[in-house]
Amino acid sequence: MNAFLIQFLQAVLLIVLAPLAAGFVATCKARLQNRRGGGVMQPWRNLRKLIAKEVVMAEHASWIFRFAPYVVFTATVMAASCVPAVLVNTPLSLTADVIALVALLALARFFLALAGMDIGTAFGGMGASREMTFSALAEPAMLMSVFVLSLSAHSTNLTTMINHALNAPLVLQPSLAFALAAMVMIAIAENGRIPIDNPTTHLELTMIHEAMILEYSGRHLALMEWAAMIKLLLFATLLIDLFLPWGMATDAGILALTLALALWVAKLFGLLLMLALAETGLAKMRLFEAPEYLSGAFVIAFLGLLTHYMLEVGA
Amino acid sequence: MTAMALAITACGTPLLASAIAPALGGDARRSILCLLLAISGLSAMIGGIQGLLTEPTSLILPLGLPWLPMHFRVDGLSAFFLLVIGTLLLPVAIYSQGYLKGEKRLGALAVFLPLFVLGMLGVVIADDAFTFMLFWEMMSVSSYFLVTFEHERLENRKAGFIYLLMAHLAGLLILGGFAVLYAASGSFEFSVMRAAHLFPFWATAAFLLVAFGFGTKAGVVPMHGWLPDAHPVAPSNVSALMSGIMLKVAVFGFLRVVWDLIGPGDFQWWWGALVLTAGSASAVSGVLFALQQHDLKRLLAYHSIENIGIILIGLGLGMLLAHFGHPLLAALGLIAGLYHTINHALFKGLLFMGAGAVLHVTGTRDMETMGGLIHRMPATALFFLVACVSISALPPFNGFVSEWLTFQTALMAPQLGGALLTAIVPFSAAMLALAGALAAACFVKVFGVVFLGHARSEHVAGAHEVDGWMKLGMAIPALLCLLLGLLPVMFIPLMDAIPASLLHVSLGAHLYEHGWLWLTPVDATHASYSAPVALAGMLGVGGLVYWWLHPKGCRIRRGALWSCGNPHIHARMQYNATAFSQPLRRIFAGVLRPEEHIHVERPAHKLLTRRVRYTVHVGDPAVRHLYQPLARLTLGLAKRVRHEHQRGIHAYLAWTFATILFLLVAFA
Amino acid sequence: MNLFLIVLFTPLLGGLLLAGIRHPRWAARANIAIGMVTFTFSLGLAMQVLNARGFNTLDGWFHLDAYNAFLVALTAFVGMTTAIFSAPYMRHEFDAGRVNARQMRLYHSMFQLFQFGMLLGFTTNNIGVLWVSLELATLATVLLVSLYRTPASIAAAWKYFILCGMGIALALFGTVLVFFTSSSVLGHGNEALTWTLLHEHAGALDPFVMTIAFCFLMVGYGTKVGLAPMHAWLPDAHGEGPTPVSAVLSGLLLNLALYALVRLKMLVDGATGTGLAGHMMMAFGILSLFVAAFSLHRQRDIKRMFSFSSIEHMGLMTFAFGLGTQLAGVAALLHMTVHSLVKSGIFFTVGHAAQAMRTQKMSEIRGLIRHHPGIGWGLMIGTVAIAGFPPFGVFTSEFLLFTAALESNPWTTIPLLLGLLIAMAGLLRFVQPMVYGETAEQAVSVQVNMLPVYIHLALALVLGLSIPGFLAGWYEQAATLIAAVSAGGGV
Amino acid sequence: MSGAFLQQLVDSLAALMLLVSFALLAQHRMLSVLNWFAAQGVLLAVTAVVVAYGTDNHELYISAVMTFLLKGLLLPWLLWRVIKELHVHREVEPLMNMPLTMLIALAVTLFSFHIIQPIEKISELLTRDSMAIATACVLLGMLMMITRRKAITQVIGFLAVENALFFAAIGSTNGMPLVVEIGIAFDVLIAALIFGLFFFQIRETFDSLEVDIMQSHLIQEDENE
Repeated sequence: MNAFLIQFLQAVLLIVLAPLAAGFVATCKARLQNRRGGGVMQPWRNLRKLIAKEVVMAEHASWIFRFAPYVVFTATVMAASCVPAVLVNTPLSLTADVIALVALLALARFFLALAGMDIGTAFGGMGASREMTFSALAEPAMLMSVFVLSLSAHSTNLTTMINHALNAPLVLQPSLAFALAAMVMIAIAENGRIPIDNPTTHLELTMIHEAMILEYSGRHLALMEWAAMIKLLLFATLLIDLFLPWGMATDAGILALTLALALWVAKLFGLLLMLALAETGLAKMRLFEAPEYLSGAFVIAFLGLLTHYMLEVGA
Repeated sequence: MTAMALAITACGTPLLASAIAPALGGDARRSILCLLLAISGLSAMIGGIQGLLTEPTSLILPLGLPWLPMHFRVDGLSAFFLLVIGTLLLPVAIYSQGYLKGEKRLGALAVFLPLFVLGMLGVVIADDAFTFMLFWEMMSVSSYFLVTFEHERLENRKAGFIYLLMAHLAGLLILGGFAVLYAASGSFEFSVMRAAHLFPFWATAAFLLVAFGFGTKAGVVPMHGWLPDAHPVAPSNVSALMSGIMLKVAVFGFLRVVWDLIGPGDFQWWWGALVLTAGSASAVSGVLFALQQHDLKRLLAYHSIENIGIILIGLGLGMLLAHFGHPLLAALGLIAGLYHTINHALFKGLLFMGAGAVLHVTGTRDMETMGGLIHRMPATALFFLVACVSISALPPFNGFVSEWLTFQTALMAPQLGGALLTAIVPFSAAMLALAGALAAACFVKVFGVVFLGHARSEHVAGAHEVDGWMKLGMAIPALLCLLLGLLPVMFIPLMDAIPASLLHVSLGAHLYEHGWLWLTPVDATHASYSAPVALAGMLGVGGLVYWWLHPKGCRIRRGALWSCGNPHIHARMQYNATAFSQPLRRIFAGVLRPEEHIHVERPAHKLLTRRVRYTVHVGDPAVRHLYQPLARLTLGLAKRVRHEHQRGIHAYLAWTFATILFLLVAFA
Repeated sequence: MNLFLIVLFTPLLGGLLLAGIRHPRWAARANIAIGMVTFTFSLGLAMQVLNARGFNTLDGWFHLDAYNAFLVALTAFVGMTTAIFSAPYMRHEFDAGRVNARQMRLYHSMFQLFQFGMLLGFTTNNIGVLWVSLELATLATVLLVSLYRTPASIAAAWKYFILCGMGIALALFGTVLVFFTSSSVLGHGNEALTWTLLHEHAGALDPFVMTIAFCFLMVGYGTKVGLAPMHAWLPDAHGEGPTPVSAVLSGLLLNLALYALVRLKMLVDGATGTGLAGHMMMAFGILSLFVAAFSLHRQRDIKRMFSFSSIEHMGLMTFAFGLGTQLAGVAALLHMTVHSLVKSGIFFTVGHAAQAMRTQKMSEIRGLIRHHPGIGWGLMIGTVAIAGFPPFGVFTSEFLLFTAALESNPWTTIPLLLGLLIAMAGLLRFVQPMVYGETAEQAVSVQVNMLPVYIHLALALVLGLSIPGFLAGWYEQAATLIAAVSAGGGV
Repeated sequence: MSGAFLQQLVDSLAALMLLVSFALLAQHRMLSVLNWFAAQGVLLAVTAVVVAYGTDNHELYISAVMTFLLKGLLLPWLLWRVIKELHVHREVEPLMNMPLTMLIALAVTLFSFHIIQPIEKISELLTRDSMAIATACVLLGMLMMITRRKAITQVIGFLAVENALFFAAIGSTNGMPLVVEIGIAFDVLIAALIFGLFFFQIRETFDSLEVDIMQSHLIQEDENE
């Protein structure tokens, strides 16, 4: 029961913190570019405004268009709530292992793309096409890098994997380095950040994510945006869980939990700050360089896998 | 009734149908045909379930060769495939009742469709080589007549020709495999073949023969060239059966001979590797080529290749693990493959039925002319969407479960043999992931282009919803897709009889140690997945959000599209199928080798462009690099032989003369 | 015994009788009647033989055993159905003015004389007489092939005559050689040519002479079997003669030649005690299979194409007999039966098709199913059957042949497989466009009699699904008879 | 007469037979071909008589008479009439030039001797040596069929082969049983008649007895797919 409560709170925490995280990144970028920026709360304000607004929908947009935001949002939330943020051994982690997690995100993307196709403009189709193309390359790479870890942990269950990482003696595993690199690259791509996509652009020819939700408005748009933010936070948490889980609470004691919470937030700050720095430093790459980028990620992950077999298991 | 009795009923009813249906006329013929097929499907289904739950039962009919009567046997494996066949046959039969309405000349269909079904059922329950081959070839040849059903079209005839040719090749290879087993065991009966011990050489020979035989029939790369031509041109209810079941019968044959008759004991390490590689290749290339199609049914046919590949990945992993002595994991791989078999039967059947419905009302298979059908045919769209989600391996539907199991098998595989093998296993997993993701992309394209957006032509704009029979026919598999996705824990124990008989292990206990909600292949700390919880969670969250976001009196205003200020935007501006797949075409140009032509009309001045037409054609490398060269070679030799027959009588006399001299020299 | 006399002499007398009947229509009916009589009695005879397990009659001049008795029945049956088929067919030719009344008379009487030659050849116990009867059958068919008196038909008949004459001469020389060695064992009388005696004393014959003799016999009778490279006469003879003649040529005459070859092979095997003769036959079989298979891919004339298919199947049977095992024997005999049935059935259909489309050019035959479903489906099903698809008997025999080959000579299965595939492709590529699609415009409606076709296909179907016990017993008796000697041949 | 003498007699007849076969092969003019053919027939009859006398096998007398009538008189006469009717006295121009044909013929003869020699050891008949010659004659007859263009010469070649066979029968095995002999003779007769029939048909359809002209009607040019 206690565990279930914590699980619930943790999920809510993720959902609520997501806009703040996004806001934080935006503000950091603004500061780095010598702007004042909208402040950390700005995404929240946007969401509230959007939710209040009425919905304008393209004529002949079908029920898919109205249905998609809810699917996208719920799937993302479901995925997020399966990821242990503070407490390692959460009951829901039984529900979906890493693969299922990826699949849930894929489900969200599937409907996102359909929604893009539904309105029947060139932009929607273009966005959908590109989104699915890149994700088709990103997903295997993501799974590969996860496999590296799950192979050493002999499990795809997040809890088990974290425990394995926690209990494992601190040896330098080259495979982990590969996996981490790949995972980071994928995380950037999956969240449509620079250098793959620019969440703030509205330049028709370059946008991907924006192109699909171009026709959305009001609460639908809010849900879409929110889902995107949750996704960002989700990936950050995932990275933390898999690669630097130290300090996570293994039992549901208050002290451990608070400590874990504090550590988690700290790690988040670190990660997001790095993201902001990267986005400020880098320029968006041309559309057809993205495949090279992603296949690079895939190759790295696969190398990680091989090194795991050759160096760590084999030896 | 026992499983065997039901199976025989399932075989008998089609025979009856093919006997009496041609005699009748008009609607009576159609109704009888569909009714009998439905009965057959139903009894096959029940018989399958019974067979899975009970002990194997055998039957001997005094037919066939005098010293070799026909042996039939329903064991776990055949029972499972009975179930697969029945599960799709029943809805297809119902669907056909609507689909065949207004079909003028039903004659050939009424004869050969039941025979086709009979062939498949017979193969599954056959218990000796002769009976197996008899029904196998019956299946092939009757399906050939179904492929060439609309024989006025040249493409259909060509497709039929290649199809029957490859089917014959497959048949002969399989026959060769059986011949090897016969030579080793001295009997045609499976029971004896099963018992006989094979020398590695003969085992390998048999394996290669049947692997290529069944592989050809199942459309495994690179022998798949016939499949994308043959499946689309058949009537859609037939395509559903061909893609949904017939390919599975080939998988069954593979399991029966390699896993059952030869037996895991005789596996060589590279057999599994071979199957695994073939599977990965099929999975990826199948979906890659599917992405480039704009003929709806052809696209689906390519996806059959992909899914067969996925099934083979599972089986190949199983073979590897079985060889290296991990029967439990091998069983998991086997189960994964089998589970994907039934899943694919369901959603591919559903997809073809949906495509059939679209074809039925719009009269075209060309996606470029479709669009916006979700408004005209809402029910069809819904069922089609279910199938799309399932085949894209997305939770909470069934496709995901089987792919998830396959992933688990790959991940739990300990280090096997040398570096090559070690690399192959995770690589196949990666290929599986790639295939899954690409499939998702492809079905976004399909559903988006066919059902969403604006109609791209008038006759599509004037489409209407199909009748109740067809809807019902599509509803059943759609429902089953969801059920199999939600409650795998209920279904997988059913299949436990198969690994029990083939590998002498049982997953049983592990599967639901965490209760019926959680599917835990080996144990919960390894991995677990619970679709019900996930779905419940999503519904809960969704409900909350909806309730929260919909205050009273909030309404939705419909507005025009944003069109960059362009006053009028029309359907041609939408992304069509070709456009959607353009990025992937560009990325994988090395594999696909697209032939692109850009044709620009500039009547007046080279700056005044009136129209630019972009056409792209993606040929199948199997046809280009395997089929055509062989055909050329044969024709070349034929020409030479023919030339020899154009001589005068003296030449022929000289031949005889030379022959006798030669013989005398040789033997005296 | 007297049954046998009736069976043997009904065709002879019938032939003479028919030579006298002037009215074509009556002649046709008489022809059918004679065929029926022959067939009914041959059935009785077959039963007799089956129970008696083979006996000599007419003081050893004739020998009936499991092997030839069923061939007699088969011959009589196909002869009858062909007669039934030829009635409407030849009437159409007559009305179309291709043949006059005199030629009709010639046709009918020669038809029965041919039957006589066949039956004589199957039943005689004297390899000399065997040769004579084969020659007789050949001469009769030569006249039948040239029936139309068109340049092509005469040329074909000439080719047939010369090539087979040469071949048959070689066969005779082979027979002389056999006599040469046997006469030193059995004296200079008929005994030295009596098959049963030779069979008993096979061991005493000089192996070397028998080998050389078999070289000649192989080429000689091989020519009549239509084995490559002596097959050149066969397509033209089939292509230019009247269709009923093509049917009996493919369905029966080739069988007789192969029968003779096998009979003599049994002697040679007995003498040499090696599988040499068998290997020779296997080689010729495979060669013919391939020549035919490739030839099937480039044809213009429908009847020529199917005659090449006959060469292919003759090659298969020769190969099977060459294997010499019991299983192979059963396969070969079964194949002989179903091939005779199916192939003659196909030729019936082809005849009607050619009449309906007013041409034998395959490029001009289109849309048979549309034009006349009976003909169209008949041709399609027939092709499927002959290509070795179940549930027809050809499949069964090829199945057995395959396993037999793999048991004794595994590597031969590879060329077999290839050849069958190529041949099937060749057949289908031409048949499909003829059967399917829209009907060619020059098509005319003809009065057809598809009954014989359906009977033949139905029988082939029965043989494919379940072989009646007595027939199976028959095959086994015959196969053991054939294999018994060659079993010594270390196969 | 002593066996040895008969032996030599038969052998010399055999030698003559071989000679005649060569002569047949070497002829240019149609009529002389015919004459040599007739000579061959007579030679056969004589051989039959000699062998019959030597082995006092009375059946052989009958077949000797039969041979004389059929092959010595009837067939040549038939062919002679055909030639008269159809005016084909013209030179027959062979496919291969004479010297080459002769060389091949020699080679074939040697070959058959080489093959058949071992056989003859096993026979105790006084006539066994002739087997090799008979074989040679058969092959020479075939060679003639192959190298000649005219239908008639082909037929003569065919009949020459028959003669050689008959010679083999009587010469080396003291004759086949009478029934078989009669059967064979009967077949040959019918064959000859049919040949005769054909000549006229061929002549009236193709107004030539050139085999190749006739056969050209069977050559089907390919359509190219």
